Amino acid sequence: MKKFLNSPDTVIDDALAGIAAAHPGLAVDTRQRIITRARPTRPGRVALVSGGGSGHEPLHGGFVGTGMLDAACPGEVFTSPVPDQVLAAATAVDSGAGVVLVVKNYTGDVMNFEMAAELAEEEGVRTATVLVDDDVAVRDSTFTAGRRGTGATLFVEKIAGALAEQGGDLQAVADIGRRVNAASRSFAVALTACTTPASGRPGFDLADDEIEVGIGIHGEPGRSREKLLPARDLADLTVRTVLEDLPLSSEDPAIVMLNGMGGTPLLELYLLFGEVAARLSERGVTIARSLVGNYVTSLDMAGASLTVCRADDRMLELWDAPVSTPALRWGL
Amino acid sequence: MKKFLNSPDTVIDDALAGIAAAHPGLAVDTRQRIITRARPTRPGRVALVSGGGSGHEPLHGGFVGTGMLDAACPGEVFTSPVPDQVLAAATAVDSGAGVVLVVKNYTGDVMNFEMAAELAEEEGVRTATVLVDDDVAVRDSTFTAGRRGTGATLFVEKIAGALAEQGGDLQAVADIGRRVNAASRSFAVALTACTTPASGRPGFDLADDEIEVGIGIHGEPGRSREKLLPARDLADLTVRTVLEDLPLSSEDPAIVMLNGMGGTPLLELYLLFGEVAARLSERGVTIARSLVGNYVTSLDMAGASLTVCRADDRMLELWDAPVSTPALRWGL
Amino acid sequence: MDSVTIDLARAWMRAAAESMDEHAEELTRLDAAIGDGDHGSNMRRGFSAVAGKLADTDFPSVGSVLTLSGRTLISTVGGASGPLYGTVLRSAGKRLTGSTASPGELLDALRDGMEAVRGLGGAQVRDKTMVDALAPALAAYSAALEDGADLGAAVGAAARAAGEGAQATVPMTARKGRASYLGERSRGHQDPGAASTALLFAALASVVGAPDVR
Amino acid sequence: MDSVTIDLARAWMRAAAESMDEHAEELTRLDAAIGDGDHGSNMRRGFSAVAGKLADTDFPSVGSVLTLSGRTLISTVGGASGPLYGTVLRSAGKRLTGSTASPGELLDALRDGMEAVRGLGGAQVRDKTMVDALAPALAAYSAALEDGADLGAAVGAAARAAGEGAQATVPMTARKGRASYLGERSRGHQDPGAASTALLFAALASVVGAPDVR
Ligand SMILES: Nc1ncnc2c1ncn2[C@@H]1O[C@H](COP(=O)(O)OP(=O)(O)O)[C@@H](O)[C@H]1O
Ligand SMILES: Nc1ncnc2c1ncn2[C@@H]1O[C@H](COP(=O)(O)OP(=O)(O)O)[C@@H](O)[C@H]1O
Ligand SMILES: [Mg+2]
Ligand SMILES: [Mg+2]
Ligand SMILES: [Mg+2]
Ligand SMILES: [Mg+2]
Repeated sequence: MKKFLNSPDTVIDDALAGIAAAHPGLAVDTRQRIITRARPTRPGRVALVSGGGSGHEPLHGGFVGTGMLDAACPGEVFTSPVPDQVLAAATAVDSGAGVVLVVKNYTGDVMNFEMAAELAEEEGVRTATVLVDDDVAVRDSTFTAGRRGTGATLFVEKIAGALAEQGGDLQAVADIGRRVNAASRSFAVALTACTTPASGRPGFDLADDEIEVGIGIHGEPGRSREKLLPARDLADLTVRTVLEDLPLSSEDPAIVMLNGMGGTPLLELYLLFGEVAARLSERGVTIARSLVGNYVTSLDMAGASLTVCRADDRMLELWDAPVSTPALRWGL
Repeated sequence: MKKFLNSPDTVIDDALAGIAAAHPGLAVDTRQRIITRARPTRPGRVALVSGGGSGHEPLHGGFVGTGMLDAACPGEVFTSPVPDQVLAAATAVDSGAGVVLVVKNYTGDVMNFEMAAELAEEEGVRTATVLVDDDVAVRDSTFTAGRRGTGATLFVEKIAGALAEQGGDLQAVADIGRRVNAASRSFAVALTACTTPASGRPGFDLADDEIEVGIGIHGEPGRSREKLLPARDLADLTVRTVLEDLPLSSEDPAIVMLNGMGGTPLLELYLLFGEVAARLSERGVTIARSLVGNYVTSLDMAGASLTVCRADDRMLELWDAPVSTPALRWGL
Repeated sequence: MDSVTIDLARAWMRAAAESMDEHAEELTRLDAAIGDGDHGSNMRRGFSAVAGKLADTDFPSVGSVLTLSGRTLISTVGGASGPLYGTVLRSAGKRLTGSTASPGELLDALRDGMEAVRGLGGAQVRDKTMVDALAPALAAYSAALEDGADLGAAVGAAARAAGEGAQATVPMTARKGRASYLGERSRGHQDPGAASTALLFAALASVVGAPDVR
Repeated sequence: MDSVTIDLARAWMRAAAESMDEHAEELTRLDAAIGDGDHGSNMRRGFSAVAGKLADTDFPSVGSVLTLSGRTLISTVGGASGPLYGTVLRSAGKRLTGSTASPGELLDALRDGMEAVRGLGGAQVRDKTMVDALAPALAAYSAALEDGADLGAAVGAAARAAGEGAQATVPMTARKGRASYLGERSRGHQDPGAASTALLFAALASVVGAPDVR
């Protein structure tokens, strides 16, 4: 394993020190491991808190700032934060109007955030939870832990964050978040496995002409192993899989993200996005807004995920609202 | 080689299609291979053009937009653009006030941009060239082609672009660009080699505990091969090497970029930046502004470069000026 | 030894911490195959925090050792295993308010723990989770007690059954937790949480001096 | 054959295009070792564009074939080799205004080309660049003519010398171009541009029917 690292045990502490040094607009509490905006929540404004395992940077810490999250609580690599951390984040940013918890649908995240929410209520902090489960690679059934939360998390955080900034109340902010999640689907492919600092070796072995299709963001193998395909065929597979689950008419404005898994250079992402855009347009989908880059990553994995949201005008308007965070910034 | 690719021969065309689809604020001429702002240059404003081999994304196309570049001309992977392309870019964006060409100091780039400048002058387009040569790994002597242009290119493009936006004339914009270059130094380390689409295999082989120190941005081997070190020691080595060449007092405000080479995830960059910031502060350097991320990359290489600019108040002011490009955006 | 003392409970948690530390890489490797490769470091981090807490706390009851251990796991582990193991120990601890506990009281306490985990995580037997080590362990323990075994023998039987239960998860298809995402591809791998549950019972067996435990 | 015709110049460029295509991977491999791994695709792209242009152009002179080829390389290659090779051919072409050129005229033309490259790139002999194939090639050509050789024999000698010159770059330390960044580490590798220059002369030798060229 070759990484910029001091020791696998100190990855999160060391990275938090770097985030603190890099972003004066953020306040980083390295002891409690929470990242908040430097300025306190305006009284009466609903706050947005998210978090999860680390290794998905810029998610979530990179999305703390005006128009998006109020706080992020990063767990160990691929390990959801503990309830104490989530509680500390929620109490730190609650202005009395309540806190929306954006939780990706994983057994661990769900349980830890639930425990935190109970503790928060005990301390008089009202919470509402938005569960993100957009990954169509997983069938939502009694045979699984339900669909995984992946790329749509960014959409939920951006759009719900904008409504919170505009003064939406707890219910409204949670509602729009849930609507965005319900309207979003993702699908991902990996060209390589990722290596966690703790294990020191790739999670799976792929031959030089093999890819994993239907992967999540935690380095686990995907739904199936396939032969490497040209970008245009991978785009076709990905677009087809997402649209099977999320029918779109040409009137629906789509918000589309082509996301890199951390080890894929932007040149390749642009190339793949060109193919994705062409496949979407062939299928009559109108790309209203798009993002191309490394936003919801899986350590050093080479790969990409496609997330599509069947937006409506309200969502678009909130998408376009000003945002100023380390990783997403416009209109400000 | 596993990449998102249709064919090595169409990488640039395919990627340009993706850039066009992703950024409605840019105009992409896929035939001439130039990327310009969608809106024409305001009459009387100096224009900024840069370009170079592809494979360094978001450099340069990602820096086209208000407050930074007017046009970028991407060559083939690691191959400087041809004079015709540079000429097309310069004539497309010249409003009569002249064009500043930002050129990274490589034999090929210098020759192709020089030829383009001659052709432009023949067509009545005034040009001034800013040559970027910030890489301290290369000694500037009769035994080399001179120091390479790397990370400082971003600093030059940002700061000179801000002055052009504010109405600086050709001479003034070129001058500030040259001053920024003269005040900037970079040094880089690689954990892995990169793979060009054309060659299909890594440029060099490194054992699992080896790194290349003093590398450039074209996948070439570096100044020496060393054993992998903990992040804090790598930070120390890098900071020391840069400051040996660029003495800084604590009064000098430093603009600092810790840049990923394309295959390094943000988590590791933050971690390394924490160490870099600590080492700088030990040596009495004040970080006035910082950037952490993948900005001047080398395809899929895992590695990082440190660029430090000994700024002055004017440079800081121009650094802070609004910028709105795909890869760098603030204040707008 | 015929009853569980406060010291024994403490020794159990310490032995568990040593065992998790020793087997961390193995657990991580199991988790990397069908999960996300963090189970070993999760268990090591959590139980080493538990061991730290045990050193500087006075405990009024057997249960308080388990409750504090569970709370510590919850605040230091994260992931699925933090709340789940934390809940097992917290729930088990509640019932054991005395300074000693009989073998039967320990059984009832652990049954509470298992019920709480099933309530929290919703896993059934054969879903390929820690429940597949926990359930056979408690069944064997209970059967041994009915057969007149003492604490050591009963715990020994539980530990053996937990190990066998963990082994038996290999051919199962996961239906809970991360491994469920893999569907059929989860077969052929041992569930990491079942493996760590087996370690937990082996640690108990070692401190009660149970005969022939691995 | 005792003079260079327009057709021969055309055939030379075509043969060069074929050879660059055939040896592209080899050139790229050489460049990957001490440069940036694009020399093969640069040469292939440039000369295949040249071949395309040759097909649908009428040429008034031997020189115009070379001049257009040079211009085409400049507009399609990029990198260091585009301007450098483009300049060699453009400068060489200028002097050859007739519909044929004598062996001596070709020598003078190529010398102009070499001088232009040295002016543009500033490389000296032994700087480990294409000049280290070009210079010995022209020296051998000139010596052969002085010894009374005909075009075929002179070009054959030039091609052999270019190949040897390229080989001789292996132990050199680069002082120009990208390889200079490596300093001492550039030793032990053949310069890619010298290698492609050897191919260019081999292509000329093959079309003039020079004896025993590799
Ligand atoms: N719903 C559940 N019920 C019971 N046990 C579960 C459940 N989900 C997961 N587990 C257990 O947790 C283990 C994984 O723990 P760990 O790797 O630490 O957490 P995570 O899956 O969050 O990374 C699994 O091997 C399984 O035994
Ligand atoms: N200053 C120079 N003078 C002469 N030849 C040079 C010079 N710089 C580079 N070259 C030649 O160019 C070759 C590299 O060409 P190529 O790889 O196509 O361009 P780049 O170096 O821009 O990637 C070198 O092998 C060398 O022979
Ligand atoms: Mg986990
Ligand atoms: Mg090149
Ligand atoms: Mg796990
Ligand atoms: Mg090259």
